[in-house]
Amino acid sequence: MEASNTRTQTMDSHQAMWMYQKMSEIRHFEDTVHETFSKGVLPGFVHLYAGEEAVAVGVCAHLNDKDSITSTHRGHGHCIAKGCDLNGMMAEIYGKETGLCNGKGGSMHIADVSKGMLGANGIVGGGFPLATGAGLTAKLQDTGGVAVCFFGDGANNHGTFHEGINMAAIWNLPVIFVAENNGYAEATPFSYASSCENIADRAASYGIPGEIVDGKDAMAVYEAAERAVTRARNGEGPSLIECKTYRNYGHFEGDAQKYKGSEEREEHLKDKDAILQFRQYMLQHNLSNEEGLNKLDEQVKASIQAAVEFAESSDYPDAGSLITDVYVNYTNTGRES
Amino acid sequence: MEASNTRTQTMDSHQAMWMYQKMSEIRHFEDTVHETFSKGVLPGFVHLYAGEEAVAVGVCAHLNDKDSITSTHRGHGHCIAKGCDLNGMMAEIYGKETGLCNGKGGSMHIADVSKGMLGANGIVGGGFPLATGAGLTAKLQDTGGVAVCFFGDGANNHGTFHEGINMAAIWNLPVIFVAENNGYAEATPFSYASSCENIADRAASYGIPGEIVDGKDAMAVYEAAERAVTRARNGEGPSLIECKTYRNYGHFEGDAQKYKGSEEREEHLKDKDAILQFRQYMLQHNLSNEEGLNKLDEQVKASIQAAVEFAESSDYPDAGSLITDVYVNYTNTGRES
Amino acid sequence: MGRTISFSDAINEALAETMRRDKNVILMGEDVAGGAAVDHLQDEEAWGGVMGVTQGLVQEFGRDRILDTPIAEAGYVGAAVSAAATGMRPVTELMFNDFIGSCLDEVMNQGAKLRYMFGGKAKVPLTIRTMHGAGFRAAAQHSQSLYGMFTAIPGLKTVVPSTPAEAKGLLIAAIEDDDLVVFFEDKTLYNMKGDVPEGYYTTDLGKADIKREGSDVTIVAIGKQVHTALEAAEQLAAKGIQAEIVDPRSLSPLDEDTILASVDKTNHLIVVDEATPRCNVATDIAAMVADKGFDSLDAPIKRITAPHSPVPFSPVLEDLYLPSADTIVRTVMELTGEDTAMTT
Amino acid sequence: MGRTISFSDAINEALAETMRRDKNVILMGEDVAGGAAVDHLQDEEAWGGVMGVTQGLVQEFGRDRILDTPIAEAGYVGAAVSAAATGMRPVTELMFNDFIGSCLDEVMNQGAKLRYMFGGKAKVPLTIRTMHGAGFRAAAQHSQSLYGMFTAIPGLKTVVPSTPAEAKGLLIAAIEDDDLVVFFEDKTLYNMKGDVPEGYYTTDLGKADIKREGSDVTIVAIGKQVHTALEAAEQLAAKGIQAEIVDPRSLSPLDEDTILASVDKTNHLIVVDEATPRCNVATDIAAMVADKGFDSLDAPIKRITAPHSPVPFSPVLEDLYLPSADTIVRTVMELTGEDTAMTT
Ligand SMILES: Cc1ncc(C[n+]2csc(CCOP(=O)(O)OP(=O)(O)O)c2C)c(N)n1
Ligand SMILES: Cc1ncc(C[n+]2csc(CCOP(=O)(O)OP(=O)(O)O)c2C)c(N)n1
Ligand SMILES: [Mg+2]
Ligand SMILES: [Mg+2]
Repeated sequence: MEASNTRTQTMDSHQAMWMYQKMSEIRHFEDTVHETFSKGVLPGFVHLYAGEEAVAVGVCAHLNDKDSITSTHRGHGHCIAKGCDLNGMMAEIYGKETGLCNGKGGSMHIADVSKGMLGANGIVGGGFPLATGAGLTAKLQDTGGVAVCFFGDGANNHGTFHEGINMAAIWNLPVIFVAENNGYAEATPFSYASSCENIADRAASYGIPGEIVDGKDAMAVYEAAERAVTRARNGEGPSLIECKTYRNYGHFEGDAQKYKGSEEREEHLKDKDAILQFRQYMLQHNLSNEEGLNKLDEQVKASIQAAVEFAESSDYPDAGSLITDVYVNYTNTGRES
Repeated sequence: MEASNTRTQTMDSHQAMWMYQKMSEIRHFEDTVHETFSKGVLPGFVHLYAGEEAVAVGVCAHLNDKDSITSTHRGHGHCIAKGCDLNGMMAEIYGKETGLCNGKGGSMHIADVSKGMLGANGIVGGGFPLATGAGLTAKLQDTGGVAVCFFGDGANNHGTFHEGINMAAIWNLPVIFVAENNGYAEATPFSYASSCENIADRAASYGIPGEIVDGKDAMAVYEAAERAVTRARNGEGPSLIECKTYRNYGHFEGDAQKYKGSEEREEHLKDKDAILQFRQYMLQHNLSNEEGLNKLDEQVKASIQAAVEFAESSDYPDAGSLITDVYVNYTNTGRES
Repeated sequence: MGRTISFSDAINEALAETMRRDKNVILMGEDVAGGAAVDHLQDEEAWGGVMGVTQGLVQEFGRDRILDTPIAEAGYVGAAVSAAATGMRPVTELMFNDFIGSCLDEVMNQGAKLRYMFGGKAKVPLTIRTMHGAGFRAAAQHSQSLYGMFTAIPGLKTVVPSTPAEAKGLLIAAIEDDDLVVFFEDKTLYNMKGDVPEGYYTTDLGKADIKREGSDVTIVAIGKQVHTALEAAEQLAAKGIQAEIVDPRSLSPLDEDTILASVDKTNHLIVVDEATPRCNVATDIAAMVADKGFDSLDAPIKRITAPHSPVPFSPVLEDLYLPSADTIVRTVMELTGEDTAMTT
Repeated sequence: MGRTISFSDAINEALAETMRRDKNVILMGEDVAGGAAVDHLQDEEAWGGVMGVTQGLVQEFGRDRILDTPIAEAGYVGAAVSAAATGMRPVTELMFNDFIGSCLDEVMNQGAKLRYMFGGKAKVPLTIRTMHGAGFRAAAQHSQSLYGMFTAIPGLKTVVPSTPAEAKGLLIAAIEDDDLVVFFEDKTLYNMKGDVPEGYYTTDLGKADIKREGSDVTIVAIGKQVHTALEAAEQLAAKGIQAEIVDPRSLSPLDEDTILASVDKTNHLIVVDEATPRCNVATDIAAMVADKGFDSLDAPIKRITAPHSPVPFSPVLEDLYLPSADTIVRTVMELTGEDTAMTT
């Protein structure tokens, strides 16, 4: 295991402001969805990323549109960090035709392939092989790109974890496996379901570096990701980074969260809050000031508000689209009467 | 990794004779099937266990009928070591109604559940969850039994390896995972397909002991299995034992084996031969003598010859059995005209 | 009788009844209890499944028999297959039937084939409970109805209940059955209330139920679509057309006789199924009747199904995706138009 | 024309042709080259697949494009899905279609649904080659014909060729197609010889082929069963019955028009498929005709399939398991008895 707590560098203000903005966007986006959902406006299952912002943002800070990411059922944060349009995201969650997937995918399937965001995924563990495949394309086409697989502590026990990482390792592919260990898979604790102490320990099975970082510390994630992305871009193969984090809300909207300890909850929602910590860091290192950050927060809030308005005022997809997009070059006539 | 080369004990003559007999049965059974297959008498895919005898026998020496084993496509050796009837096995390979599965299973599906032999398996990796389930029964019904999962180096990269072992570990089940690392999965070398140096190294991912033994050395396997079985029977949970071994024949009958090195082949078929080595060991430790072992070999040969005759003189299943045994309590009428 | 409980509670009761009678019955799945090994959690606070269907069972039966599993469908379904073959009688929960993609081998190649491959010398008394169905806004990977895929597999049985009382009786029968049974629960039916007898009873597998008698057209409908068909039947009755609604309840084995007898009476068949249209249960039933009931038929066999597409997320599209009473009425009118014109 | 090669070599040529034309075409699978990273192994000694179908490709295209994979079907099929979505055009080999149990999720929930879930903003130009079929004495887990399961899945196409020439043309078309195509190869056909054009050509997906014209009965047959049907047709011709043999070639999309036109001519339909009988391709085609071609039919639609059981190992049982020309002849005679009596 490599050491991960030695701060090797500070960050320039531009990068820090970008990270702060993205984290703030995620937080406000999710808080807003939470509220809207509780009013019964939003359809379906919604899994919120609030609390885990530092992970998606700390990693995606190193990526560009040529790089791919795979995501999970808890995908809004990854989308935002990878640069997906907020209006298109919100409209997708509302099931509107202006959504990123024209309303056909919904929260669990938001994607923007043009931005290298290969989709939230309703299947736990679905991302491992997909990230490996994106890494294969990068290698075979020599694009210089990398692929990142975000996955949960629950997914770490799925067979695809083993298959995907082993393949990335033997083929030395530019893939970074980022564990978001928030302590629970639904209501099941990580410590119960997993026979390892840390997910990063399992990296040894594949002969790749495994690093544990405080996933509430955006700088720690940023630095670990930098090492892994550099490694990958240099053709040195895959890495695994385990980010210890926490989700502020329940597994999905409607979860009473009785399985969570009240102390841990308190602690994570306050002292350990990723955005507060990063804000502190920026102020300490003069990367911005209170005023600048407050202003940014206001702008972010406004953009989320605008996204809600955009979504609400958009139309639902029209009936004809029910049977389009099933095939590229074959008309799906269906068979129903 | 625990040390495995310190010989802690010798064996009594009775146990040694049993082991020698089973190894000899396996070798002669497989050599006979090899010959018969090459004459075009036998149908289907046949995967021979010759060369790996010390593994199945060294492990099964510790098991009784209450203990279960799961096997692979290369299952004849496991069957014999677990006490399956040679006549019934041979007849099954011929597809006769006197076969252990009434001719319906064939080489890849020989089973005798009454002996705790839960079946050869045509699906690589199929055994991991099954062994875990048999271990679960043993634990819940408090039978005192253990379950053993034999698997190949190729199977070690399948997702079920990860899922099955993790579950056995978190539930502390009496399961022993025995890797038969013969260096190849079909024509693909272990070292190419696996990102670990040893399969046993992967035990660490599950917090269970992982031990490497010379799979050509029946005593080494016997002793490692004893540790693991004792552990399991004492409620201390699963173990993984990796046996480094070699298959004398091709992946299946018809394989030209060009991928094998000629030196390694030579070496394994001669000096490293498991049966020769064990014979040597028995003679050195006065567990038998030349005459006794030769006599045993002759008896074994005769029993295999008898099995062939039994199989050849048996009838094929009758037509009606085509559609029986699909369900327990529902007549399968089928729908064909 | 007279006692009204939900579909979800009926299933819960079926599990409790069988677990009380046979200590080899255990329940395995993701969060079937929930919060395993969380010290401060009281049993009554445990999830009891993602939809709360198994809530409370852990209080009575404890965590040794209500086993939370890792997210490892191949692992725990495979373990359940072999636990069944070695003497247990497990009920395992595949949370959404869509997740069969992670464990098809354990169901198709191991669980369903073991008995046959072993020449009848083994049995797999395993029940797999699983959620299916669209209408929950759960999108493409959580809304499929995949019983057709399972019905195609020899060696296992499939059951799709449409009412709380039947859900209970069929589930008890499934658990007590010595074969692998896959039991489908429509997530949008869980809150449906109905009269459910107390205590232990079974409803036979392989027997269809006539949910409404009628003489003009036979409508075979699966699961929730039984209710859509009943709604359509009311509208049709107002137009003087009497539809007979047949609910197969188990798809494998299929009660061919009841379906054929009904078609023999009505001379018209429509199959209503919300699954996708190809190589599925609606085609299966249609083909069976086009063979064995051909001479009874006065008109083409119509199938009302989902279109050949994944389930869309957008509520407006998902509503269109599902069969509707209107479509059924229109189809029946087209099919029997002449007959009824003559009748009235 | 005039050049005779095997079914297996025809597939090999299809792969070579497409790989020459498009460098994004790669081949992935277990031992598709064989002996990866074995120093002493010469390329020409490499397996080229468990049946030798891809033998020689590694010599021309090298190990970067003929990729041996670990035994990790979910891993490499999933990787192929996403490689396809990110710009490659992979051909991945699922050695036996029976192994779909290890990777159904990657095919059904990822590969086939991606385009729809993403609102049309992605495509998955992936071809999965896979072996199917009984008769090889390969027993229950290596002998299934599972194209029905795939045909049921919206978002992917299925192809089952019956001759070497078509295997080549259809495979090239499949690889060049921008959708996920699952391409089924009957392992017992690999040695079959036939005229195969040299060089590049495609055979359209979605077009059935009439393998024999006839006026008395339509026999739709899948894959190898086309040949069983042709054999039966010869016997029938000797009795004065002219069977028309329709080979759908692709099951999804299905060329309904050709089938319906044939039934309209012959008024009789038999579907011959060696897959199991329920919720499968034979029921699918029968149901389609019982709806859209009902008025053309003079008799029940018969299906000749395997029984509802796993594939037995014993050669005598396996031979009984498969449809036979005799069964077809007998069924046709029963079906058309009267008609032909009148005709002659
Ligand atoms: C294959 C599969 N099994 C089960 C589920 C149901 N499910 C959805 S999310 C979830 C928990 C995932 O936990 P984790 O990986 O830790 O991610 P987190 O929700 O904590 O972000 C489960 C069991 C699923 N979607 N897919
Ligand atoms: C899921 C699955 N994938 C692929 C195969 C085809 N196959 C049969 S045996 C084999 C190689 C197995 O190698 P290993 O596990 O090392 O066992 P060995 O043959 O060396 O004993 C393969 C790829 C299979 N039977 N099942
Ligand atoms: Mg988690
Ligand atoms: Mg091997």
